Amino acid sequence: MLERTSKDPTETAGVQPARHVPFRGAGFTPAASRWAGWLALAAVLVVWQLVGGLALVNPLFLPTPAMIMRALYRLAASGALWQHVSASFVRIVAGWALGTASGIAVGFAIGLWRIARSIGITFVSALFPIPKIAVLPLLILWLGIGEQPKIATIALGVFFSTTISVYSGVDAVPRNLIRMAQSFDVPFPTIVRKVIWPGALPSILAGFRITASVALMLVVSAEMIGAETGIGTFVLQAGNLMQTDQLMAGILVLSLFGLAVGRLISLLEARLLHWR
Amino acid sequence: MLERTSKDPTETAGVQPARHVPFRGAGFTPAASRWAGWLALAAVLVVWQLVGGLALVNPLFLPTPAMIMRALYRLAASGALWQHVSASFVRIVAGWALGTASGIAVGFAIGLWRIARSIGITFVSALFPIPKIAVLPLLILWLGIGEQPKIATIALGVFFSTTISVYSGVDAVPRNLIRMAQSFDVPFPTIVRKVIWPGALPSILAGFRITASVALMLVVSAEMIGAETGIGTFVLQAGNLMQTDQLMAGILVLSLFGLAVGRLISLLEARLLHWR
Amino acid sequence: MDLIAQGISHRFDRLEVLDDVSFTVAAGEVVAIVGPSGCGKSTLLSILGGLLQPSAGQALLRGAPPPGCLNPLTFVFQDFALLPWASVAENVAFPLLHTSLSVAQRTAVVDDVLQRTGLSDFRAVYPKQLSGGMRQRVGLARALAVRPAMLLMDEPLSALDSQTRELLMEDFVDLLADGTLGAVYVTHNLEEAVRLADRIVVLSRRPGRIRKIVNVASPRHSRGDAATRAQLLELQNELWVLIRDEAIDAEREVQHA
Amino acid sequence: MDLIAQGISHRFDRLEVLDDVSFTVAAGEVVAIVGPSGCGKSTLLSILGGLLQPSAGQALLRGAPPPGCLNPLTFVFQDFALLPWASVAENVAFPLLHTSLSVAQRTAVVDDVLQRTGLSDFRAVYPKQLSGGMRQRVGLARALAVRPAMLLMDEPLSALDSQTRELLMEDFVDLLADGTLGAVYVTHNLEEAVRLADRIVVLSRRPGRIRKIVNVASPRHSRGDAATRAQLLELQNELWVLIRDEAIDAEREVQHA
Amino acid sequence: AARADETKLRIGVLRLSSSAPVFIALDKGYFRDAGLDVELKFFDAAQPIAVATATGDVDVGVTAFTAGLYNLAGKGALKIIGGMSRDRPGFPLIGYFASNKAYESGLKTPKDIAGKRVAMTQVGSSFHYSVGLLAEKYGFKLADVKIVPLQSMSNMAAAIKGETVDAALMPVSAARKLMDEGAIKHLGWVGDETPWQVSGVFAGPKTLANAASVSKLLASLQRAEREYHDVVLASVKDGTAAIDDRTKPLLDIVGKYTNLPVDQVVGNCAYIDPDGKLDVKNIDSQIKWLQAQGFADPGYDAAAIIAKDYVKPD
Ligand SMILES: Nc1ncnc2c1ncn2[C@@H]1O[C@H](COP(=O)(O)OP(=O)(O)OP(=O)(O)O)[C@@H](O)[C@H]1O
Ligand SMILES: Nc1ncnc2c1ncn2[C@@H]1O[C@H](COP(=O)(O)OP(=O)(O)OP(=O)(O)O)[C@@H](O)[C@H]1O
Ligand SMILES: [Mg+2]
Ligand SMILES: [Mg+2]
Repeated sequence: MLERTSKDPTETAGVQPARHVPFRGAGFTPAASRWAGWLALAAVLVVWQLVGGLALVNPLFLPTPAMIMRALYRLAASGALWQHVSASFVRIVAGWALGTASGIAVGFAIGLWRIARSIGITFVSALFPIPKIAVLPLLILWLGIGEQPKIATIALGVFFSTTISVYSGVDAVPRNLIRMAQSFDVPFPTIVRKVIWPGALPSILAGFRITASVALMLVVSAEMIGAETGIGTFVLQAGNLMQTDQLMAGILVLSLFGLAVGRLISLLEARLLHWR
Repeated sequence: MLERTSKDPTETAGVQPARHVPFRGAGFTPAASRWAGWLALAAVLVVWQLVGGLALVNPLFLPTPAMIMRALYRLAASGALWQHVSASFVRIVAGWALGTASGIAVGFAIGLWRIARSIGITFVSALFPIPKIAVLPLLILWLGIGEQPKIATIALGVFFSTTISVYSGVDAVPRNLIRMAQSFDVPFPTIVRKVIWPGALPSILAGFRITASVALMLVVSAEMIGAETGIGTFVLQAGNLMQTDQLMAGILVLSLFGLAVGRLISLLEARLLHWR
Repeated sequence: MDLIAQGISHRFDRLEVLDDVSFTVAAGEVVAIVGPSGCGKSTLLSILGGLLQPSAGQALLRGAPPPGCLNPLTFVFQDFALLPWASVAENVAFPLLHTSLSVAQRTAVVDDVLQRTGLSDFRAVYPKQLSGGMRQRVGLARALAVRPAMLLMDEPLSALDSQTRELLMEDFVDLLADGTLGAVYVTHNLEEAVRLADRIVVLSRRPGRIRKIVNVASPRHSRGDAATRAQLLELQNELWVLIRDEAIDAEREVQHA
Repeated sequence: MDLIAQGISHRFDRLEVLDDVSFTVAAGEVVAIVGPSGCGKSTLLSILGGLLQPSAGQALLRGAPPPGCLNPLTFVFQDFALLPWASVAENVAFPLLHTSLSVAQRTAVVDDVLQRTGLSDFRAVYPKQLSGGMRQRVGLARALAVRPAMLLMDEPLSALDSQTRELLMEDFVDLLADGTLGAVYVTHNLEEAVRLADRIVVLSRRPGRIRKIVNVASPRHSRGDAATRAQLLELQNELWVLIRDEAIDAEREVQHA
Repeated sequence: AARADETKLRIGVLRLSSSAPVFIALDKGYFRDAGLDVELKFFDAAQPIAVATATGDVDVGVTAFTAGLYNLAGKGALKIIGGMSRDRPGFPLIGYFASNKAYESGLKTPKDIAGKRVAMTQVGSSFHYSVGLLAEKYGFKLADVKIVPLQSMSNMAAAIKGETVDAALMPVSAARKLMDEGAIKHLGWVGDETPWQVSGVFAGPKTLANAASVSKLLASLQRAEREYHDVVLASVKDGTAAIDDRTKPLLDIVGKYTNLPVDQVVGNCAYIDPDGKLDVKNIDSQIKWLQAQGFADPGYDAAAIIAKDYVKPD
């Protein structure tokens, strides 16, 4: 019954005029090209420098990139940069770790138990929208003006975001995997460790991305509380003294810090979520 | 060939002792119960009031709920509350609208075109992590101390978040729907309007949820710049004056505002995304 | 070990899903359950496997499971339910982790079932790297690792393309051939039902009631013969005629939010 | 209007997917394309429909499309590709929006195809409320709304359960029966191929080459007869023997990230 | 090295010359002589010092009176134990400044401030009170002045330079550079217009409980105040202190702690009472004024927040 057809399409194609099938699948594949971004960045910097260099704009209003780099260099050479960055770094890490640990604990409780969910969600949704900067005076009253209120500010901001991303993550663990584990009589703690934890991890790591930027935002607010060093203090001080070149140098450091953390989280994702 | 079997299971079940299949599907369905949350909230308020009422804590450090409500009442009765809220509301709406409109435009550009993506993503990822509060002095320098820098602060914060959620949303539009539209020779603008826009809408609305809270956070920072009215001003002033009952009343207003906006977005989602 | 469905009814809130379903699956017997979409087949299987408590009636076991059995009633899922973050070997070892088996015993069991399911070369591979058919083989290996008395299979082939389905069905026939392993096999596919089952339970539309229980007369190993296949095709047709109208109704049902 | 594949080859970066594929689909003819997973069937169909540009060779059209045709080559997708935010009627009207049809004409066309596909009662319903079979009927209605000369169908039934598949296949047979509509029908399923096609193009494993082009001799309308069905079963078996080994290889392939 | 019997005290101060006696007492060892081991904690604004005193982060605070401070005191979180600097004729401390444009269009004297946009750090601050006094003095309504709170000196500097406000109240130390640049116009000094008690010494309940060390602290402060008054303030002419053999050592100390060169220190020597007296009547009127504006909580007066055992009323 199988028989090779002898019709050769190219042979018969000549009989009548044939035209191309029109192509209509173009576009909608916007992959980023690395160098275009860098090129644009470079172009902007050059124009900016030129505008400043030709004194078209008062350098107080817009210091040139060269001035900013010089300010940054002076800061680094004096050793102050390192001091500021490390002071802020300690605060960020401490606050972030505290907020993340408690957020993960509460997030898991909300994700796993009915009572915890009812209570937890009520409080989280009531307290989450409160701007942390508004709570600063209370934190100072409660915790004084040492490192605690600074760390608490960061921890508080991180806590709520983490809680939300953790319980969303737990909710997003496919129910069929949990049913599978139950069908093998796997005990509750093992299900939590071996199914729910890895299943919620993508969402938790995505949450880290957010909380890292929250921590960075809040370190500046936190260092409004009588800090003597810290990159936030430095920026606030430069702002107070209208040293716009130093201010921008500080902002640059913050931005680089943010980019570095983002990169770190990407690496973490690539390592921990290689199975995706 | 079809024949009904005559075996009756209940009949034969008596021959050998039968036992129940053990149930192992319990748990992992944490639906929230509404009243438990309210109950917990009420319990916390009562304990709080008692602690304060029994003078266990200096009311400076923790004003009781009754004191907070009294402060709020005075504020409302004097008409100042309405003034503050409406002033902030105008700023939030203006800043949010500006940031959202530009964020949607840029987000779509990044989502649709290769060059826009390369350039846009570079700048967004470099500028996004900068805490807006650090930029306040620059905004004052550039825009003065009127409404513009306040609105700009909010707009700036909203812009980056919106941009990111919009282009993520555009990226998440199923490619098969776009291919489908292309296969019917649907022109580019129609695809954008009829496929990409509604497809990105869930992500855009989810972004609104974030930007609403960003706007709320930033209105407090923004009103640090020479505002006379505004709920942020009120909170800052209460903090400065160490009037903790008023401070907490202000925080309560901010929290309620946040909850109201969250509710509004939920309604919007229910209306616009009923097809999900 | 026999599995008995005794007057099982179930409702989700207002929705009546199952109505007084009773039948027995003897040890080593393969019973297929067919019926239109949404008639409660999956619900029934969950109840039989102890994952859901019925509103009325009960699922019963009679007789002892075979020696060495770690999980008498073991599911094989339509969507495979593999842990995406675990390799093939880890997935197969997963149901053994909390048992009393030593590490060496566990490794031995895993090696054995991987070999039986032709997965030995894929130990370290992650699910996303595998085709659907291979994933379901991992699901099967995992089920076999606990030495079940009875497999509860919920449309195990319906997520696969037809060529893969054909290949896996051959595997299933081999697996169930010697009659030591019983199975409840839920399917939409009448061809699968007549190829694999000793008996076929036909359910009505929701709420699912037993419409008919059909014996498949020809012994399983002879079902490859041309004559038997023609016979089976006929049986398949009869079943199709039996459920076609209900299948059409089920398909045209509109879900209201 | 004929559709001609002329020496089509394609590669994605380093991956060779198609190698010198040539065949012609005459107006009104139904050609099935079968082959193991990943052999490039979908890629080939995308190239034929102008959604992808081949690395070499070309897709050609010969002759004029029938009068009133708005989109000569029209796709029907495996995953239906319905707009989830549009009702059934809106989905069907979608490809007409940018055409020169007036609103009244558009409504008339939509009404007509909804009726032909048995969807008149479902105009206002959203896709999520429909069963898979009904969704694919919407996909079909949408395709018919533009009066295509040729349907390009990429496994249109493989996302459906077998009972629904059976029901839709009957619809397809009716639809293609009168020979006015041509189709390229990509499938894994040999039963579908032999039931629907005039010719079956069998592709080899990746890079897909034509292994064989098989004519299905019996006319389509008689394929329900018992005798013809036995014959078709035989053809199906022959095809299975032809691709079985490659199907096994394709299934056991590991994707490297 | 600290002696075992020394009482440890942490004092919160600003790096401003108005705290000069504290710097002198520390640098010249007066605290040590009294058996106190004093550690200075520097702040960048007055308000946090009051808060830190209330929370116990410092034992004693020396800074300007603010509405926040009074509110903390009103709730019993701290008490005033002594006076410090005052605005007084002839001693420049806080000035009224106009933007160039506003000056051009007629803002030439402090009383012209009525109806103008005036920048300051915060509402309820000492600057705000100064404007209130001005309003009282010249009989215009405070409500006519448009108060623009800008949180920080820098914001104020930017605002007045950018002419988005008409006037600002700034400490001389912050305004000097702008004045020299010609970016702003000086209208007058608060001390010349409306003298008042600007800053003081205060302590939290825990410190107050230790009467001995509070007395020692105040005694050693007064020793420095007397010296500062008799040496430095006595030499002030036209708002500038003389630099000579007697004043130089003290000015050096002030310069060291305020991070200013001596030639700038001499230009902003705040007046300080030689006996550490507190103008209680003025404090009471400050509180009344703040309460009337709603910046201070109602229900307390000066008597309630002053530690009578220590304060010498003026
Ligand atoms: N957890 C649940 N809550 C409420 N309704 C449910 C739940 N699970 C299933 N249902 C409903 O119960 C009915 C039966 O579901 P079930 O999954 O048992 O059917 P099924 O026969 O397996 O269908 P299919 O052939 O589509 O797999 C369906 O209408 C379904 O919508
Ligand atoms: N856009 C793409 N970029 C890179 N590789 C692709 C792309 N699309 C498909 N491929 C690869 O090309 C090969 C052929 O894909 P194609 O989808 O055409 O196969 P298929 O025959 O349709 O397979 P199936 O039977 O699974 O549908 C596969 O190996 C696939 O991974
Ligand atoms: Mg089911
Ligand atoms: Mg394909």
